[in-house]
Amino acid sequence: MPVELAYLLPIVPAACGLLGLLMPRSNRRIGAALGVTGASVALAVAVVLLATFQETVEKYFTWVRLGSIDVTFGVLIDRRALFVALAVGVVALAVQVYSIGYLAGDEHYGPYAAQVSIFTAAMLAVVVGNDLILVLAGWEVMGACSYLLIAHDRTLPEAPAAAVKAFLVTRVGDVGFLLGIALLGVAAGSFRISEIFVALPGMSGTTVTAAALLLLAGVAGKSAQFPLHTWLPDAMAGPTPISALIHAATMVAAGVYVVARLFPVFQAAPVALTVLGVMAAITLLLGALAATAQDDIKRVLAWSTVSQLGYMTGALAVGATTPAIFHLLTHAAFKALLFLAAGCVIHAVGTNLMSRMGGLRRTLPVTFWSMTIGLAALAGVPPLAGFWSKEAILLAAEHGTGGTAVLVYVAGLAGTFITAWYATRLWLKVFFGPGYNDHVHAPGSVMQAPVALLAVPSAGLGLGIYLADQEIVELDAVALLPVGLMLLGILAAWWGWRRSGDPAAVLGRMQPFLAAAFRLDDVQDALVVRPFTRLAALTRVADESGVDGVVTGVGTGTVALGGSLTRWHRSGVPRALAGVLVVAAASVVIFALNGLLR
Amino acid sequence: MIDHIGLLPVYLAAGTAVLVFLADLAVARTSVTLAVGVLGAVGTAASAVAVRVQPPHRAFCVESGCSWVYDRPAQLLAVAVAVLTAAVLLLSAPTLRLGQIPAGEYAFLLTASMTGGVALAGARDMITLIVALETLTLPLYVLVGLRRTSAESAQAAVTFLLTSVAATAVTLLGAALMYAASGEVHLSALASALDVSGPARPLAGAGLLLVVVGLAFKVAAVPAHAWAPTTYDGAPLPIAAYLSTASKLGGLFAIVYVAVLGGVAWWGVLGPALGILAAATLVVGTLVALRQRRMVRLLAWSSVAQAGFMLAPLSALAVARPSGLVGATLAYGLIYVTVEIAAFAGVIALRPPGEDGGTLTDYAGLGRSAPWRSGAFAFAAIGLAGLPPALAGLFAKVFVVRALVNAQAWVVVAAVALAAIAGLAVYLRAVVPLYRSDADVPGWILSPVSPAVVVVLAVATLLAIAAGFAPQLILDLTQ
Amino acid sequence: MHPLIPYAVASILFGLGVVGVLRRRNAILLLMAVELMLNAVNLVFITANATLPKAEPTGQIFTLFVIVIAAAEIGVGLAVVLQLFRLKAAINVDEIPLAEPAGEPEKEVADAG
Amino acid sequence: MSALLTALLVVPFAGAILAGVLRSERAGTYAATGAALVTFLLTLPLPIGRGEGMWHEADTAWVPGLGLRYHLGVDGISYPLIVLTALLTLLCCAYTIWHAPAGRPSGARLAALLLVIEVGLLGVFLSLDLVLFFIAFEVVLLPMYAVIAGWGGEARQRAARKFALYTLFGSVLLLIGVLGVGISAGTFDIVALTQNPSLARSTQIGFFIVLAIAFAVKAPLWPLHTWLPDAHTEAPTVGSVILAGVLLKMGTYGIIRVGLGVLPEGARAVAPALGILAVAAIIIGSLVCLAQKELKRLIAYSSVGHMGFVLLGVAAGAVSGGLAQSMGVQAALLGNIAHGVITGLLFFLAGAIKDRTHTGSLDDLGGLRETAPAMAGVLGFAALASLGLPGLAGFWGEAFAVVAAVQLGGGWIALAAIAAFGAALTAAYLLRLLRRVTHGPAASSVTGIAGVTAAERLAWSPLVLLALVLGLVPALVSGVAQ
Repeated sequence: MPVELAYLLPIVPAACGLLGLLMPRSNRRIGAALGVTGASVALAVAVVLLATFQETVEKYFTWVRLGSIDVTFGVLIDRRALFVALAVGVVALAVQVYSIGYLAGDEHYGPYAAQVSIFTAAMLAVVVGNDLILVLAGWEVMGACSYLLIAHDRTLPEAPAAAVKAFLVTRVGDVGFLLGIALLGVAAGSFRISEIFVALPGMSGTTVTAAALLLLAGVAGKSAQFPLHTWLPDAMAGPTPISALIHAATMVAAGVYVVARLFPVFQAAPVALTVLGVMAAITLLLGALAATAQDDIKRVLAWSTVSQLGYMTGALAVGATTPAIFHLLTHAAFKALLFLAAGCVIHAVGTNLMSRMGGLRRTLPVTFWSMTIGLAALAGVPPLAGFWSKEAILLAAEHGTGGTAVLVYVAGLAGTFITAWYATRLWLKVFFGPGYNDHVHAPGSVMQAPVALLAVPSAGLGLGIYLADQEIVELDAVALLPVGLMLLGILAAWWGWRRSGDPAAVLGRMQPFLAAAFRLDDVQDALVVRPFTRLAALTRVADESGVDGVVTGVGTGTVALGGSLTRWHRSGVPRALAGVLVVAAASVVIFALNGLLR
Repeated sequence: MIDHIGLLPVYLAAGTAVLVFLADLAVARTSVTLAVGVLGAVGTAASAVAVRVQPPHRAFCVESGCSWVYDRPAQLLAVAVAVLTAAVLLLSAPTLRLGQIPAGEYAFLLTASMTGGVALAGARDMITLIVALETLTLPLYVLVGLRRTSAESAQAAVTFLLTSVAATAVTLLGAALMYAASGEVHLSALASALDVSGPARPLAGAGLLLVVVGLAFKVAAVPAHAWAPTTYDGAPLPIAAYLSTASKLGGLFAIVYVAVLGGVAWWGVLGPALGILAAATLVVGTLVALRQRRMVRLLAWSSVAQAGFMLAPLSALAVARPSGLVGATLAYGLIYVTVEIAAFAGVIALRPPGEDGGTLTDYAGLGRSAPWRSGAFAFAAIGLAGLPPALAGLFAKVFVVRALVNAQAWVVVAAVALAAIAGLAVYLRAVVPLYRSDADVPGWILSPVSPAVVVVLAVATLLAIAAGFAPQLILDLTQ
Repeated sequence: MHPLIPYAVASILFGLGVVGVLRRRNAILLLMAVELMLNAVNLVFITANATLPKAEPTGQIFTLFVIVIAAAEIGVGLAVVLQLFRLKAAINVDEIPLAEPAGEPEKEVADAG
Repeated sequence: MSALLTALLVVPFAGAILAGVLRSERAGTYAATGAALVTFLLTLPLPIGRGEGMWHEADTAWVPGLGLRYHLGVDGISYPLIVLTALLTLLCCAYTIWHAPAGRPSGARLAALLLVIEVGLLGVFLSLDLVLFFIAFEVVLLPMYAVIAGWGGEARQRAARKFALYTLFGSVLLLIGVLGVGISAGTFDIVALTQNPSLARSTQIGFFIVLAIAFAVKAPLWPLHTWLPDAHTEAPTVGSVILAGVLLKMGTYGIIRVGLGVLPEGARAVAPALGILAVAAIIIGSLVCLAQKELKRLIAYSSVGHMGFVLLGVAAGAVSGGLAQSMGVQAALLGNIAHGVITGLLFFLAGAIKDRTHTGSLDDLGGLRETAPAMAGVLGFAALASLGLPGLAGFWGEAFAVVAAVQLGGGWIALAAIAAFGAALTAAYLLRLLRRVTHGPAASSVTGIAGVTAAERLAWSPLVLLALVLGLVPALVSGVAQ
């Protein structure tokens, strides 16, 4: 099985996407066909490669030579890359299929499916790319696709703003990412990841640290880490399948993945790892707390995504790359499941607000059960997927040394409690209690099937991997601590629900503050957005009346000077004569004096 | 003994004047008179071309030098003046047909002036030079005033006359001081004789400078420029054309002769002095032209600025090889007269016969009703601005700037640059109205253009185009 | 002997001419002033010719030409001035404007120079 | 082959004359388009038989007295620009067949002027003699003035005059510069001067500054840019396309070919200042765009920013040396071409929108994707390409201008960082543009507007395609340059 097969991973979906954009938007069938083909081919290839290759392989060719540096286009595949590629393929396929039903009756479906395909290609390029420039390309194309897809829904007035916000915040992070790549590439004389690892020992400490920190900026943007996390909740304005694919399973995980892939660089820069750890802890708790107070079901899931990403980055911060990727995969499974299921719920009741839901367990049985599994996995109920990966991370943090490890561990433990709490809250509020919704139209099978299918990995993935490789988690007594916290969380939520219908009531006056996620949006608005708009306005005035004013001034000045000279010539003939004679006399006098002084 | 071959062009020019006079007496018909004049002028030009210049013919020689040398520059000026005179005579045809101006006197005076120009070409001593210049100028007093019914015409004549005589007085005083200091009048002798020491030295220098300042009047350079707009605007259009081409060219050659041939010892002083004059001329001419509303006045002021371009290279006399500088000056002069005569021909073609230049707004919208004439005029104006597609004008500017950069005369370069930029604005003022798409129809009926004018316009334009593609020819002539 | 006196006279004459040209408003008198200047020039030529060691009478010849030029200028000049007088019944040179009559204030567009 | 070079100048010139004299409007535009087509086809075989250095040359004496030679040549630096020029002129001429500006002088005249401009542009990109270069540089001036003044918007006279005089200011400096260089070096031959730059360092610095200012006016480099927004806002669609697409490139090409090639020492010495100004241009241009309210004006100012990236690359290339071999210069060339394609497309779109809605104000536009989805789609594509999305043409020039600056280390890294941040600002204003124009509910101005016409599809699709192809295969440009 030739390794060149890996080229197909990004190329096929990309081709399908570009083709889809050219297709007449009226024809839904072609669009759907192209979309599904792209995703399924990618999935198939991933499976085949996974079955074929155990070791790390690189294949590439020169893309373009700029100055002394070759930019290459190629693939660098190892088990980790292939697993993530697999996850991407699965989720992408699920989403493509699900969207056929979810976007029935949307005349803009064609471009939508094409954009999803391009996104898939970009993500796969990031996963298997061998060259940082290629990674950067995929990285930014993902951002663009997410922008287009968030803005897809024409009926939502906030959609365009959310899309712009998502793109800009991540783009600000990408500034760092580009500079980091440039530093590494220049220092190594090549952008190939393998070359950079080779050259790493030779680089100066400051270069590596700077590069790592700059890369972290990009990671924070993409993976919604504090302080660049603000775009993710708003991004929920996009269609639910998009939230599932991009803003839960894949793109947001890209940051985590890239850190894992470039981990040697970060190992060489302990400062960066510390920063990452602090960032992770803050993000983890911030997301979890914000999730507790939401009423919009998608926002609960969005904030929980932020918090789960905090777990992953935390794992990376303590050097546990495998657990991080482990959690990435399980999270991809159950979070995709949760979003798609939430989509079914929303589709069924026609609202996002949990306060308008309830008692849906009878009307939506499939959704109910799959969602139960998903939430349990999120909360970390053994033996579901989330339990294993979270255990792995917490154990790694516990065994880890240094303040960072402690920080991550404590935050992680607190996280488990809160996670379980808000997961239970969501579960109870949506599926139990009094039913508001009398006329519930159940989702079609194209929507049900992916959800049901995703339930399988959400349940079994963790156990499967554990059985496959025991070292990944050494279960011991300490492992019981998170489980206990988790149970506490569930009970607390249940108690609160019994007491007053909404566990969030205990938050009391804190609730709106948490719901607004500590008002960080307003802070960002006040510290970044408004100053820049004001600066821009100022610059424009300065440029148009200042710089241009000089130019126009020169013009008017010249004309005015001409005017005064004209007036000076408006007198009679004697002035003309005077001109000649005075100059003549002057010259004579000058010479006469000149002569006398000799 | 006298070399009459070398004097042939002068004889023919003078003969033309006499013939025109007789023709007017014999058959008092405008067309005949003009025809004789044109033929004579062309004959003069032909002879001027025919007479060999290598080695040059010399005449009236004494031990301190020759009063008449027919060399390459002399040939240039003689041919140019003769051809320009022929052109002006053709341009005058529609005006004269109206009968308000006596064709006989007109043609006679013009050819007499031509004689002065041709005589000036070979003049190599102060006496001949000044007398020739006066011969070139005197008939013009009358010609300017020939629009008998028009007060502007008379005023123009008086302005011209008074400024001219004052300038002549200054020139003569200069010549007198130089003679008093050195006892020489021949330029070749003055070259060394002006390098006197002792109390006479300031006399020599002052004299030379006075001569140059006086001659500046002829090219309408600052400080003797103020007469030009009034005179051009009051004079009949063809005479304005003659003043701004033939007469200006004569003045330029006179300055070159005196400054370069005679003033060798004083280049160190003359250079800066001419530089100041040129810079002032460029700035004043261009800026005032920016505010003119009458076509001929705009052209007049811009021709003041053009004089500045011509004089600019001479400012480097002390520091660079004079042949290169003079070459640049003369090359610019030749291209300038070609384009300027085309511009005036365009104005005449676009205006009713006998009318003056009118205001800029009188030309509004002519671009569509008379595309060819307007196109030719626009081409000429662009040539004066010195931009493609009129490559000739561009090359003229390149010659001048190259000479100055070569001499590293950065101050003058700056003046030239600024004048070139503002100059574009000036000529756009003249051209843009023609192509105003929102223009209302002109207040007068566009008359059919006389074939004589068409000939001049066409020939001048073609010459300009040719010069644009083969500027080397001009350079060869002026080396 | 040093020809101080004739040169002094010449310069005085020329100075008078200049002053006349600058002060006079009557075209005829203006021409006369110019005549003064030309005569000063002649005086310089003659004196120089007399004092210079050289033999040939160049200065005197020049003088003759100057006289001729002056005559011609005056002749034509008077004709031109008369012409002006016929048309305007005035020969005051102050009334001859050098610039075009100030028309309506034109709307100049400022432009980069 | 050398005859081919001359043909590249003769064909469009002949076409211009033909189109100018033909009585019939239709025949004129068709003749012009035909000439443009032939010119474009003539550019294609140029790479045949290419080698190191100049691929083909034509060299005969023209004005020995000036040392001016008719010396043409094409190599990898100039070839992409030549093709781009021919292509854009062809598209614009074809565009005038269907979209003759209403109530204006005939479209045939417009096409003729476009061809004259093409002659000048090709002359600039082909000429290997300093004086010839200057003359070609001048040829463009008045035709462009006529295009703006004859077919422009409300304040066209003022804008056109500003354009003419401001750029003439640059040209005069260029004349002084080239004459100075040629005289002190003893030859005007660019190739000879590039092979052995004989001038003393101080001389080089002096003349480079003069030439840099001259080219900076054309490029335009902040703060010499203010003629650009006015000219663009008033110019007709095709005028804007040519202006942004290739006319500005004369400046950047000149500074690479003449500045870096002939005066390497001077360039290296002045490079830091150039780099700082370039970065200032990026930031200021983007900020002004953020506050801009007029569609075409915004795109015009975006050119200031993008040219900033190009000049940053040039500055980096000047320091590292090695002309076309240096990453900076290659980034500059890539950016040049990309900007030509993308901004050309953007101006086509802006023109199409203004023609339909009769307004360019962002406040009156909105919801374009509701009423004209195809146009909105292309606009979105162009905007993404313009903000440097990888995989599209804009990416390479900007990213690698930054990388080239990082490569120099030291203070250049700071410049690179600011420039990279400028890229984020670029995204900001382009997304703002998209949000104002395409998103949201359909504004009254865009309701019921016509969709994309066949002519527009014809004119746009090559540019869209090129933006994508150059993004995927940048070696098309940087490959030939090496």
